[in-house]
Amino acid sequence: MRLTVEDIGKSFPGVTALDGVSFEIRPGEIHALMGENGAGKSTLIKIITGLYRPDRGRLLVDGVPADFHSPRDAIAAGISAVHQERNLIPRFTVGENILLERLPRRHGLVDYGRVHREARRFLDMIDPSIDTRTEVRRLSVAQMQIVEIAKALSLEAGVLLLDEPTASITGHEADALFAVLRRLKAEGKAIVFVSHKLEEVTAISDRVTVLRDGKVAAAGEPIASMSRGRIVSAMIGREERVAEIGERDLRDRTAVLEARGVATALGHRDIGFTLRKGEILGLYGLVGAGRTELARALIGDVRITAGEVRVNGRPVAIASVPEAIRRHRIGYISEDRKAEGLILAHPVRSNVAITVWRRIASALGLVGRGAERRIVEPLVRKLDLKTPSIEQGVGKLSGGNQQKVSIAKWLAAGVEILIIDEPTVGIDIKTKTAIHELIAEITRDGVSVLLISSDMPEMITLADRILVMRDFALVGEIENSRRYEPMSRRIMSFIHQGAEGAAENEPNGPEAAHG
Amino acid sequence: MTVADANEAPARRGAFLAESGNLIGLAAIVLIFWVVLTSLRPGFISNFNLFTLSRSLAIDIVIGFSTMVVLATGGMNLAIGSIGVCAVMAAGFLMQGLGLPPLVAFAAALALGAALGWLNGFAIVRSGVNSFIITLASASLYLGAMLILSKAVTFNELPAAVADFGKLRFGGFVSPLLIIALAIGAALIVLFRFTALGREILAAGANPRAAELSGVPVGRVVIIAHTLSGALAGAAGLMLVARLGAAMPSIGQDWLLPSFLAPVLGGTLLSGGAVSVIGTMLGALLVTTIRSGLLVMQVGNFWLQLFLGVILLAAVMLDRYRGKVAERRSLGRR
Amino acid sequence: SDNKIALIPGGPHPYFAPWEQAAADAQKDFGIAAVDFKVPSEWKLNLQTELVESLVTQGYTAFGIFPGDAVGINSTVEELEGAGIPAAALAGCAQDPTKMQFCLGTDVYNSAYLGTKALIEAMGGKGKIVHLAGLLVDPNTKLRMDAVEKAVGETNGAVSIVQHITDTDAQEAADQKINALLGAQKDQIDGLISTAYIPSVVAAKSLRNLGDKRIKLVGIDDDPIVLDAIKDGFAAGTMAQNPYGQGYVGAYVLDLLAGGGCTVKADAPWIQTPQTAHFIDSGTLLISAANIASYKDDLKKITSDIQSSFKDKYLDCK
Amino acid sequence: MTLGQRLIANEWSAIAVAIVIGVVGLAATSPAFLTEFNLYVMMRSFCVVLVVAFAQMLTLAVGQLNLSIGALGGLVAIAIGGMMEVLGFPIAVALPIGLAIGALGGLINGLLTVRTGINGFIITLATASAFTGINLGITESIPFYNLPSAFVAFGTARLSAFPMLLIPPVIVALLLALFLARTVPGRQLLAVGGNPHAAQLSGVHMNGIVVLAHTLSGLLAAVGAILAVAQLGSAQPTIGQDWLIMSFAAPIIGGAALTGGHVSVAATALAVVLIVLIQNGMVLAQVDPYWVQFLLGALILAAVGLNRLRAVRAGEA
Ligand SMILES: Nc1ncnc2c1ncn2[C@@H]1O[C@H](COP(=O)(O)OP(=O)(O)OP(=O)(O)O)[C@@H](O)[C@H]1O
Ligand SMILES: Nc1ncnc2c1ncn2[C@@H]1O[C@H](COP(=O)(O)OP(=O)(O)OP(=O)(O)O)[C@@H](O)[C@H]1O
Ligand SMILES: O[C@@H]1[C@@H](O)[C@@H](O)CO[C@H]1O
Ligand SMILES: [Mg+2]
Ligand SMILES: [Mg+2]
Repeated sequence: MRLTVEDIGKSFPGVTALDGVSFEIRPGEIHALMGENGAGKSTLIKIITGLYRPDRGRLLVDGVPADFHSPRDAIAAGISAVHQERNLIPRFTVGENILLERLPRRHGLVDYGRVHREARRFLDMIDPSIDTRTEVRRLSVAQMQIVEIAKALSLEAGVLLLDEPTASITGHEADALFAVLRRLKAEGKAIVFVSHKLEEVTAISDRVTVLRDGKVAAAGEPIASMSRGRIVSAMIGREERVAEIGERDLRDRTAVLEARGVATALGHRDIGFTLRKGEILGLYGLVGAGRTELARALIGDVRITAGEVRVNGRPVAIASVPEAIRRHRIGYISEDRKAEGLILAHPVRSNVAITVWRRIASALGLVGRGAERRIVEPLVRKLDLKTPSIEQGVGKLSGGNQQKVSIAKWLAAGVEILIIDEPTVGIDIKTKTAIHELIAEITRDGVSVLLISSDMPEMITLADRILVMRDFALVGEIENSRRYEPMSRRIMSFIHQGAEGAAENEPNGPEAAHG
Repeated sequence: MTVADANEAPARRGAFLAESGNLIGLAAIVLIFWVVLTSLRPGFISNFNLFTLSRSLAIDIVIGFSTMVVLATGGMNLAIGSIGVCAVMAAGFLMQGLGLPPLVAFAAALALGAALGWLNGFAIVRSGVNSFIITLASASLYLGAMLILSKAVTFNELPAAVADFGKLRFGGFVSPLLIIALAIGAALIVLFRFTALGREILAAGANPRAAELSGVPVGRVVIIAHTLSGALAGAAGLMLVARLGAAMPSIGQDWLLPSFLAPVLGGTLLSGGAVSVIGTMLGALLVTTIRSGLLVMQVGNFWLQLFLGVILLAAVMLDRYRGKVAERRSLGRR
Repeated sequence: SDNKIALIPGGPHPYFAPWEQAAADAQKDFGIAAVDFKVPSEWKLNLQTELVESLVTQGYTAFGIFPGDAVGINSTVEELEGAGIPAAALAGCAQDPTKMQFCLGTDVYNSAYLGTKALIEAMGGKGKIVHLAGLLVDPNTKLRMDAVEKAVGETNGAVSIVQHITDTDAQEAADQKINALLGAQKDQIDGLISTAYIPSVVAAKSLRNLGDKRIKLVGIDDDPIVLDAIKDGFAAGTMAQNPYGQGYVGAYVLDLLAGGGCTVKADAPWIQTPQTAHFIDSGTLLISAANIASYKDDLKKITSDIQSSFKDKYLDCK
Repeated sequence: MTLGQRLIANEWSAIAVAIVIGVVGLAATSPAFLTEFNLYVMMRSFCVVLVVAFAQMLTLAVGQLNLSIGALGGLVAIAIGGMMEVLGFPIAVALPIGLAIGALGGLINGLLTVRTGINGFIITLATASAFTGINLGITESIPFYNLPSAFVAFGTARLSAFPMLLIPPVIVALLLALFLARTVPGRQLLAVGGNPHAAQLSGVHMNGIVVLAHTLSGLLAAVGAILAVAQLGSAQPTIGQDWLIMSFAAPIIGGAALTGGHVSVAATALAVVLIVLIQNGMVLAQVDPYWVQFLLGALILAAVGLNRLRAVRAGEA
């Protein structure tokens, strides 16, 4: 099957996700789709699978125009997909999830024997150890991802679209997946593969298309002709320019936040670190390492079961987020801007001033618009926030400007410690640099930042020191030299060796690494 | 471009127009009804009818407010009728049974309403169970407790001042109850527009996670909203006591529909985070007008329910449509 | 006259069905511009008062009202009086102090008392009884409970009341409560006194289903099912009321009052009841196997007696 | 898992235990409890409530609420009453039309919900008012009394303690269990409730399924109405007026999630048994009827509290 996408355009309120994208997948090829976060990869896949309707452009299947109104139509046309988000029914069994929309039946009733037999067949291609009779909600994240892949395979479709299928599975399972993909390719299937992992992409794909800001930056180039540097510059549009932090020595600064032997209700063990005044302390790890959960524990949102946390030298027991903010001046910027960071329907003014309402309220509890404006407007100027007015609904701003709003509210709140989780996900490269510079600047003003990021260059650009987390434990702590190659190698070695490896490297455990 | 004063004015005007567009539309519908009804039945604007209308309107407005403040948090309160009647019976008992003066009894009854609302909020926040279920259960619980304690006996020997108050008229047809309802409305406008608490309620309703992570004590705010809802339900009940001159156990059992009609017609979102106080008042006015209008027109009072249902449907669908058009237009501008 | 009179029951209820005919007859017989039977869509106070208010707006000049809520109706009646519109309580009374001109109805206390007496007699003077009562908010219910207790009290312990079961004057509730009662306690019960319309019908049906003639039943009102039960021995009797007469005479008197020509006398031979000092009995009698064929004529006679003497006895007319 | 743990993990185990305790307690303290007629009365009052609970359960399954079940039930009740009494339709014609009216009402709810995207709560609040309005407008609140005797007789027929009226609800329960567990639309219905987005991405016709759930809910409301009319022997316009709380109480006590995707026919049925048992126990104990209201509320709270505790124990929350 050959799938052609012609001049597709798609906008969401405030964002142009795709802008004139043309793209072709041929039978018997694996076609990599690359691009930064927010480049439009997932949007393109959702259009091909009938989940979104394009604003313009068209779709051709084997040269014939196709008009999909829903995923049903795409499935019927022989297109199947693994989407980036998890899409399983928690209380259904693995088998049922795999065959959900076409459960086999006998005498009109679902034939569960066949459900499990058939599901088994596809699951076996990747991981025979998963029981098809288990309810999905009992699986690990990686297992769920495998079920998603098996589900897509089970359609035996002519076109298979995989949106970051390897993000949360292990190398072993990824290898099994690649073997299957190669076989399907040999059978003449057309496969689209989205991944941020350059090594994977070069290893498995035949051609690569790069999207940048919703436009095609490299169109179906043979993989052999693309060097790593060419792919990266296609993705970001130029040589990487990074924010300059400059050398700084913060070793004799006072400690503002310390953890000693902290364990949490979610399974963190023996977490220990020190954040100093004005420092950016990086917290690196693969997705699912437990960093976000640690941040939540630090702000009183997850229960700490053992150990001690100190703020400005005094032991604290933070029971709630408001307490973290008001009493201890700790703020947290969520990795999930839309769900947890912002109130999309409310204006910029409210989103920024929310942290200070109580402070600026008069004795009667009244908050004046003028008072809000006096706080919000200077911040908007300082952060170069692009918005028609502070009355604009935040949902209508671009991702980068939304992120600036989340930062602005903490500047307004006057926090001393800011935990920033994945600050630049879905943010374009230019804004990304701006946000990096902003983070650096606030630390110069004396704010201390705990920076969670899965973006290695970002981490190496920004952090003064880097903690490495794996499986809910810290496995390493490194002084950042801000030199990319050696730093990334050291970080990855901590991640791959895990706690044991790290212990061998640093006989006295993570704490001793820095000393 | 960054914030520039030149840009701010039109944008703010835009937001204002969107909100007032709904209100003006609602007011226009009400006006049309009044013109038509008055020309067909001149008695519609007789002092007698205006007075009785202003009294029912007052009560419908406060019932609507009671639901509105919980809708603001994205929750519901199905127990307002039960809370209302508990406050009513408490006031009756305090005045007739214990001989307390009306003001004291009313204050205590309001406090009881607030306490029952607080209990709802507390149960919701503590258990993490949906407010629909909690208040469904507590509605039955409160009503049951009231019936058990009161044996459903009406208190009908209240101090004359109570009924006299209900009968007062200003300017020939304005009930003081309406003035109270408007005063409550003004207080709620101040709450939601100008106080930290009100803003926090809306933030918690629009996105509880984000609000929590921004330092809003969401649990406490939700509890406060329910407490306020309980107090307003109590207030609505007490207004009925003044109107009827008696405290009876049958009050409140048909509040569910009007309590949702007024705020929803007025543009309050069910999903939380946005309220319109004036909209709720206009919504209540529309409902009261239609109800009285249909009766006066002898459309047959048995068909009234049908019309109310259809009007609610039409109104929410219209609102939906308006929202879509507005969205499309704002996209087009880009 | 050019009066417009409305007869308004507490809500939809079969008891009031004869009011419709009574209204039509009164309009014709007394030459009134309009006598209309207007039913609130549900048995709820606010629906009743809203209906009354809208009828005022439509120019009605007098109201005959069954106070579904004996106290709650008074504020509306007071407003009617303020607007110069007379109202009378029909079938049941409003609680004094009230601006109702008078109350024409069954002497429910007496009726329930006599009914219970008849039941006790049918039971042979001893045993246990259950009282099935109407809506608690119905002004008559409390009186009936007191009356039942009085009759039982007079047996000096030979008869006892197991329970008053209230709020049985709606079909579903009656069905559920009465069957549950019979299921759980039929062997401990010797008699049922019903003082509301629907439980009388349901009890008669249930006893017939059970085939039980041991438990004696005295009901109220003359629904065909109850009358059949009397004929077949499943019920000992039922207390007749006079809804037609209430509507007919009520409309007649309201017409006189609304014209402004007449006012009610302060010193007429009103009956004093626990609810009001201005009561007139519309007729109370027990229907049993003996008079089942003739009771209708008795009621007609009572009606015409009340009507013909009303003006002289109770009104001052110019 | 040990047997004990498995029992704790099971939604209906707590209800079953409560029922056993209740039955044993009542039987021991009240000789009337196990009499044939009392059992008959209990089973008979079980019928309508069960079907009504199922009607709500189906909308809960897709994560929606249906506030119009009672109103629709009332409308169907007077419709079949009117058809049989006024129009003289035979039972075999009137009942199917009644069922069709119920399904149509549900269909309207469903279509309005998916077409407008407005919360089902508001839609069904509005249609409830409309359905009640039609009911009152047609009947002026006057019941239809003269129903075919065969139909009325069915409402009271019994084989010793077993009421014939129980046959349709039992059939409905079995069909519903089969439908949800073993048919494709049934599974899809739960899938949509469990994760609408996922179901849609899998090619499940989401809107169609939501409409289906509402339609079936309306159909079951009609079944409830027919049973209620047979039970009462007359078609009362007030039928359905007090179904609301029962309709939610039983499925929720039976562990249904308000967010959708999880309901249980067996647990809901057991919850109805428990409710009926409590009501009967209160009659036996001659408890003030006002306690019914109170206890029902308390029961719901206890059930959700317990469920919550169980979920926390099982690490699901
Ligand atoms: N439903 C939506 N509503 C509004 N904006 C959206 C929506 N979906 C995507 N976007 C926006 O469209 C742009 C493209 O997003 P898309 O998810 O396609 O990126 P992506 O290339 O898949 O990124 P990633 O690598 O992070 O998955 C982003 O700016 C995103 O915020
Ligand atoms: N107790 C737990 N049991 C199972 N899974 C858990 C538990 N706690 C968290 N998780 C899952 O493990 C993952 C790790 O959580 P967390 O978000 O903290 O990781 P992270 O290092 O911040 O990675 P990410 O980049 O995904 O945010 C999440 O997907 C979360 O759903
Ligand atoms: O018999 C009573 C009447 O007296 C009236 O109360 C209406 O309801 C009936 O049951
Ligand atoms: Mg993506
Ligand atoms: Mg994270």
